Amino acid sequence: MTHGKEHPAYLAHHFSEVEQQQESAKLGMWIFLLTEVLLFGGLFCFYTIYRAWNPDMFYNAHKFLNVELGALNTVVLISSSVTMALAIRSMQLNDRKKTIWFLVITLACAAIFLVVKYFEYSHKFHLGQLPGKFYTFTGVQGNNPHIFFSVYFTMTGLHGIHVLAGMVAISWVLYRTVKNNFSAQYYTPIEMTGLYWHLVDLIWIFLFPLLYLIG
Amino acid sequence: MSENIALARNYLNTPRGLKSWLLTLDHKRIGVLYLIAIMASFFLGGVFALLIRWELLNPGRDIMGPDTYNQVFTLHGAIMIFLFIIPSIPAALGNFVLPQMLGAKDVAFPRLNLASWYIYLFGALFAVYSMFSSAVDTGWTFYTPYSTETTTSVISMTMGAFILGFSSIFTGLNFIVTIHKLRAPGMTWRQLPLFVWALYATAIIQVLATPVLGITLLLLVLERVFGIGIFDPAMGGDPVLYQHFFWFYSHPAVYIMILPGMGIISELIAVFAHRKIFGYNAIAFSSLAIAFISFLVWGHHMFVSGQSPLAAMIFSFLTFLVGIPSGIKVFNWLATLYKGSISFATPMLYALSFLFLFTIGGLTGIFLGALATDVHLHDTYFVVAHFHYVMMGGTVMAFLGGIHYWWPKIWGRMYSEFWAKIAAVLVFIGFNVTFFTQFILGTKGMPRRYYNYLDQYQPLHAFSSIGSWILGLGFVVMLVYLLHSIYRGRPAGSNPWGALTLEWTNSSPPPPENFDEAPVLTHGPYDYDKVLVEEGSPARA
Amino acid sequence: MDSTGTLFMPPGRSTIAGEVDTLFYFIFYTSVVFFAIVVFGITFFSIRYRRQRKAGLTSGLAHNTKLEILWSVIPTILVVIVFFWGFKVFIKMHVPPKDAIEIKVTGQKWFWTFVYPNGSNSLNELVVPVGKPVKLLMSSRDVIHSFFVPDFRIKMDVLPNRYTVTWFEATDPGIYNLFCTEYCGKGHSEMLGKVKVLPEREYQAWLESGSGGGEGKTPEEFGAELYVSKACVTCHSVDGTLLVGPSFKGIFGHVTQLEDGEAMVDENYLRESILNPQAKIVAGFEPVMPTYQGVLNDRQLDALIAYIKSLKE
Amino acid sequence: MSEHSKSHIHILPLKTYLSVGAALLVLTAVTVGVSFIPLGGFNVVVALSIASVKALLVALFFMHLLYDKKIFMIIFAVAILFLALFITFTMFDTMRRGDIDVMQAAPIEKDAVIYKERGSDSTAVPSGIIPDSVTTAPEGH
Ligand code: HEA
Ligand code: HEA
Ligand code: HEC
Ligand code: CUA
Ligand SMILES: [Cu+2]
Repeated sequence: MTHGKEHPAYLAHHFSEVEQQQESAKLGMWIFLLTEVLLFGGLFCFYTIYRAWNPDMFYNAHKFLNVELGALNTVVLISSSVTMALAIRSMQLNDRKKTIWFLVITLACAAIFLVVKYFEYSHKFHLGQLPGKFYTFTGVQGNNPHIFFSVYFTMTGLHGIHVLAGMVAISWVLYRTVKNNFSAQYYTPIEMTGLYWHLVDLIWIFLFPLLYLIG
Repeated sequence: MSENIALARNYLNTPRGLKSWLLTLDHKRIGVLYLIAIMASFFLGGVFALLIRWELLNPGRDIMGPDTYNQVFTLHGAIMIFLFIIPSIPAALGNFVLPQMLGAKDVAFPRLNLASWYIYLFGALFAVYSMFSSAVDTGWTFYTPYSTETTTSVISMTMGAFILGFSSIFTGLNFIVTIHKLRAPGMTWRQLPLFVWALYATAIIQVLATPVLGITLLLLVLERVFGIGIFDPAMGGDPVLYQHFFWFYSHPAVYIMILPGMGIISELIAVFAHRKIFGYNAIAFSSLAIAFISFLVWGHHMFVSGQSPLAAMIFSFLTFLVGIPSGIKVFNWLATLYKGSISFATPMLYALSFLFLFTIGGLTGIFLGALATDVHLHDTYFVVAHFHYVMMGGTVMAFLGGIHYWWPKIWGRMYSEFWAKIAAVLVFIGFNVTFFTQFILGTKGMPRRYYNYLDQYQPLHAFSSIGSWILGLGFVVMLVYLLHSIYRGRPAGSNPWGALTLEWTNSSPPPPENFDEAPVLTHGPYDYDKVLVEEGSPARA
Repeated sequence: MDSTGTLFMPPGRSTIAGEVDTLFYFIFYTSVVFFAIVVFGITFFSIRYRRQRKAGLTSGLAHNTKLEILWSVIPTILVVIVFFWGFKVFIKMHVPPKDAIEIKVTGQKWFWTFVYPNGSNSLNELVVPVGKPVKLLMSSRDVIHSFFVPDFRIKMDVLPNRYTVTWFEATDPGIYNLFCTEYCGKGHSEMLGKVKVLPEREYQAWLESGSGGGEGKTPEEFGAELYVSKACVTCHSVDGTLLVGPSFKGIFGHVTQLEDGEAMVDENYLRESILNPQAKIVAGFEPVMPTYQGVLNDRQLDALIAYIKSLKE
Repeated sequence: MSEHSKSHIHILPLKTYLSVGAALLVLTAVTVGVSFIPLGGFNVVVALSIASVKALLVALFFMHLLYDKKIFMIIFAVAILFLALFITFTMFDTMRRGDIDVMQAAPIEKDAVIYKERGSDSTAVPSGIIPDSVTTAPEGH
């Protein structure tokens, strides 16, 4: 307003330029991602310390995770990251149709991820490989194997909640893309959702080897 | 609102109506909403404090049984920490002045700002709920395994604290982005008022440390519900690990409490000594240094917890390093008084009280940071006295100073200087009577969180309780004249203190959008050496 | 150290106390100096540079490199000294001498149990010889407690499912307070004990008596003693007040309300309540009373029962 | 905010995204493969190194860290740094508790209560004043 330039509808009153608004959003998003890293940080610390205390138990217990399903989920999530990135790229090129398609694929991948997780979880529930005091499985050698499953469920559980939240965010930007809210000039919400989604992927990239491969 | 103030269009009267307040996106209104919520929390926490002191007047039962006492000190601690002191300066005063100091129209994310207030209320609701269901009795630290086995409402209180954490994170995030992106054209980092620097350092701690509190409390809840076995020894867990997790947040949190206070003190001393601040760079930089080091000292709360001697050594060493930037600040403030023109208006009285009390509080931190002496002093009243000196004597004094300093800006009216001075003196005296005795109690071995105590401690406890009444009286006086001034105070004018930061270029109360045009900087925030001291100085007002 | 202690510290009665106090007072006087500088600065400047009636300009001085280095470096040197000093004494507190007497300490809600090398035990009263190092091997049965003897300047948390260690060497015979300093619930402030420091010979005699005692006393008197020394007092009053457990006042010969049913309080009931407390739970109380099986011998049991019997309304 | 042209839009070629995606998939295959080769302690090192490379690829390309303002990279680095400090400093304690006395290093009962109850079918024995643990010495690490 101060500049007397025309100001588009998406420019909030307290910013003077679109540029400033976009960069603020991005900065805010990155700081938010930082808090997410530290939120998961507590769980990584949990993992590291108990693994260092009971390496053998962790090793024995991790064999009960299904590497194939874990790997499948890794592939699914990585693919969804690619399509997410491409969705943004298409928007930058003003190709709204493609953006919509890529977002839909991303959403589908997220859903596949959760379905696979569902099967993994229900199999474990069935065997009594439950966290904490509900643990009734007897096949793991070593002290306190229930702790491994506590780690497994808290880490993948919190991650799963993030996937779910990501799906909500993606659906929302998808809806807004369909409603033609975005253009090559303004697509900040998609970009933010993308950043979030890549972080969710990034965390999984660590969870997969830590839990499934090396216990 | 009456007379001339009502005529001017300002953020208080435009637009009107309760709904416009509850849905406001204006940082000033959100600041005021926070202020109300925070003052309410402080008085609630204060009432619990008075109950504690009443019960401790004599050994044995005075007014409540041990269960109730344990709940009362837990609620006192939890309310004071999570509901009052952490949000106090940043969310209330910071919200109100930060954008104005930067010459901005608002914070970067106004909606997030309002959301954080509602999240605060929501968290407070949980905390209050846990007060009325079987109140928590774990102490504000929620140590396991006690917190996993007590039958009281630990879950609702920890969920409350968890939610309040998000409110704090969002405030911090908002401030960082605002400071980075919304400074007035031409305002460099070196021209930021020191309060802004302090808020910046605080915000960094808020976003880095609070998530860990979040996950800790979540794990605690999971421990209670599922027995996941991370913290509960019966389930194969390690209670000392809980302490690491808790203090990784809660030590940095003490600097979330003090840094904004230090920022206010920098403003007050410069304004009321009417003098260019001494060592601007040193003060700004030491805030960042404190913020960084504060992450690496948490283990000093655990010197006798059974942690390894190696860890104790490292934590003790780093603890001392925090003392140095704090000392640098204190000495720079002192030096700012040199060759100034010192006015003793109420805010300055609080600033000087801060210097006096924080120095005591900080220096007693050194006794606690030293390994051998902490073994004796840990979990005694010495610690209680230490942290009240830094929190009440430090942060709360700064907060009160800030309230009195910005009060005319917030409401457009002056409070009674006479009554304000009386209250300030009562608070100062009452505070020292209450808490200095506790240093002696502590060194003599009186443990904290004790409902009952040996007769030998009685005289000092009684003395301390008497102090708390003086303190309470001071606050009642303060409450009365402050509320009175909102309606009856004389109009304040835009810049009653002759201060140079940007918020004072606005009218009082400021217009809804702060600035029509982005302000043009004509001088730095502390160029008092270029401005004549005004004659009708506020000291005599 | 004189016997009343100094303004801040209680009298020191262990070999380490003197060292802790010296460090304490080193920090104390250093702090006093810094505090004095700050207060003097505030006062002097406030008077000297108070706002005058006439308008003027204030100083623009904003730097003084020499001063700034001074007030950064001096505190740094001081804290480094304090750190090393504190660490040295801390390590000394943590490494027990090889020849120390080892006593096992158990904390539980809300009393202490001590087991001596010869297998005898005591509750809430730690008996040690003077001038001999004593190592405490500690653990807890429930939540965290903390073992604190102010006169010895030692404190150590007592953790469930883990051992912690501390040690001391008492320098004077006498009786000293023992506190629990880690918050542990309702009885936290009642979790008090005593450390009884005896001359070597008396200590040996005490050990040999199997911590039994009670010679030459009536059963009621002996029972009253045990009521305190075996920690019944933490949970049971004799004046009708309800603590963690029911009061003993006038229970004998009456019918007590149980969680399921009721029972006549007679000798057998009392014996069962003490040896197998979980068998019958009094209505309105939690089943938290520990069993005294193996802790009380028959004579002591009889004495306690006699004592409870004597507590008429 | 001054450099209008640069930060405005930086569109990466399609090829970049696809090749980074392919690299990620290949690395996933590699890390799964390697995990079946017993390398002892090295398995951890290899798995974490590969994961770090993958994470870096995601951050640099998908999240545009390579092309965006430096500040975002700094924020990301700070997050990792503080996470590392948190874990390291906690381990200064948890790994070194036996320094003075090995008895302090390990828990007394290695197994949680849930296993004990399962072991014997008798109902919980009332706990006595003197725990069994006092008489049975623990085995240090
Ligand atoms: C606002 C909050 C606040 C602040 C700022 C501080 C500041 C400091 N605190 Fe405090 N502290 C608490 C709040 C705070 N603390 C709380 C709430 C607890 C208890 C929690 C609980 O258990 O419930 C606690 C407990 C606590 C402990 C644990 C005690 C125990 O339980 O055994 C320790 C131990 O090291 C400690 C140390 C310090 C130190 C070294 C500083 C330093 O930052 C102080 C630095 C300042 C100065 C040193 C003074 C100024 C300097 C000079 C004048 C220069 C000269 C200086 C030197 C020569 C060094 N604090
Ligand atoms: C910001 C933090 C803060 C503040 C400001 C205070 C303020 C006070 N505190 Fe608090 N305190 C803590 C944080 C704080 N405290 C914490 C964290 C603990 C540890 C808890 C734990 O162990 O878990 C603690 C513990 C604690 C104890 C130790 C309890 C124990 O260990 O057994 C004591 C004892 O004296 C005490 C006293 C006081 C007193 C007298 C005040 C006074 O300064 C209060 C002054 C305020 C008032 C007097 C209010 C005025 C109101 C009125 C007069 C009523 C008017 C009412 C209406 C109009 C509705 N506090
Ligand atoms: C940790 C607390 C605690 C200690 C220590 C303790 N008790 Fe108890 N006691 C209880 C509680 C709680 C009850 C009520 C629940 C129950 O019946 O088990 C109880 C019940 C009893 C009863 C039954 C009372 C009645 O009214 O029927 C007797 C008798 C008794 N205790 C004797 C003793 C004696 C003797 C000692 C010491 C040698 C002792 N207790 C130590 C907690 C304790
Ligand atoms: Cu045991 Cu406090
Ligand atoms: Cu601390």
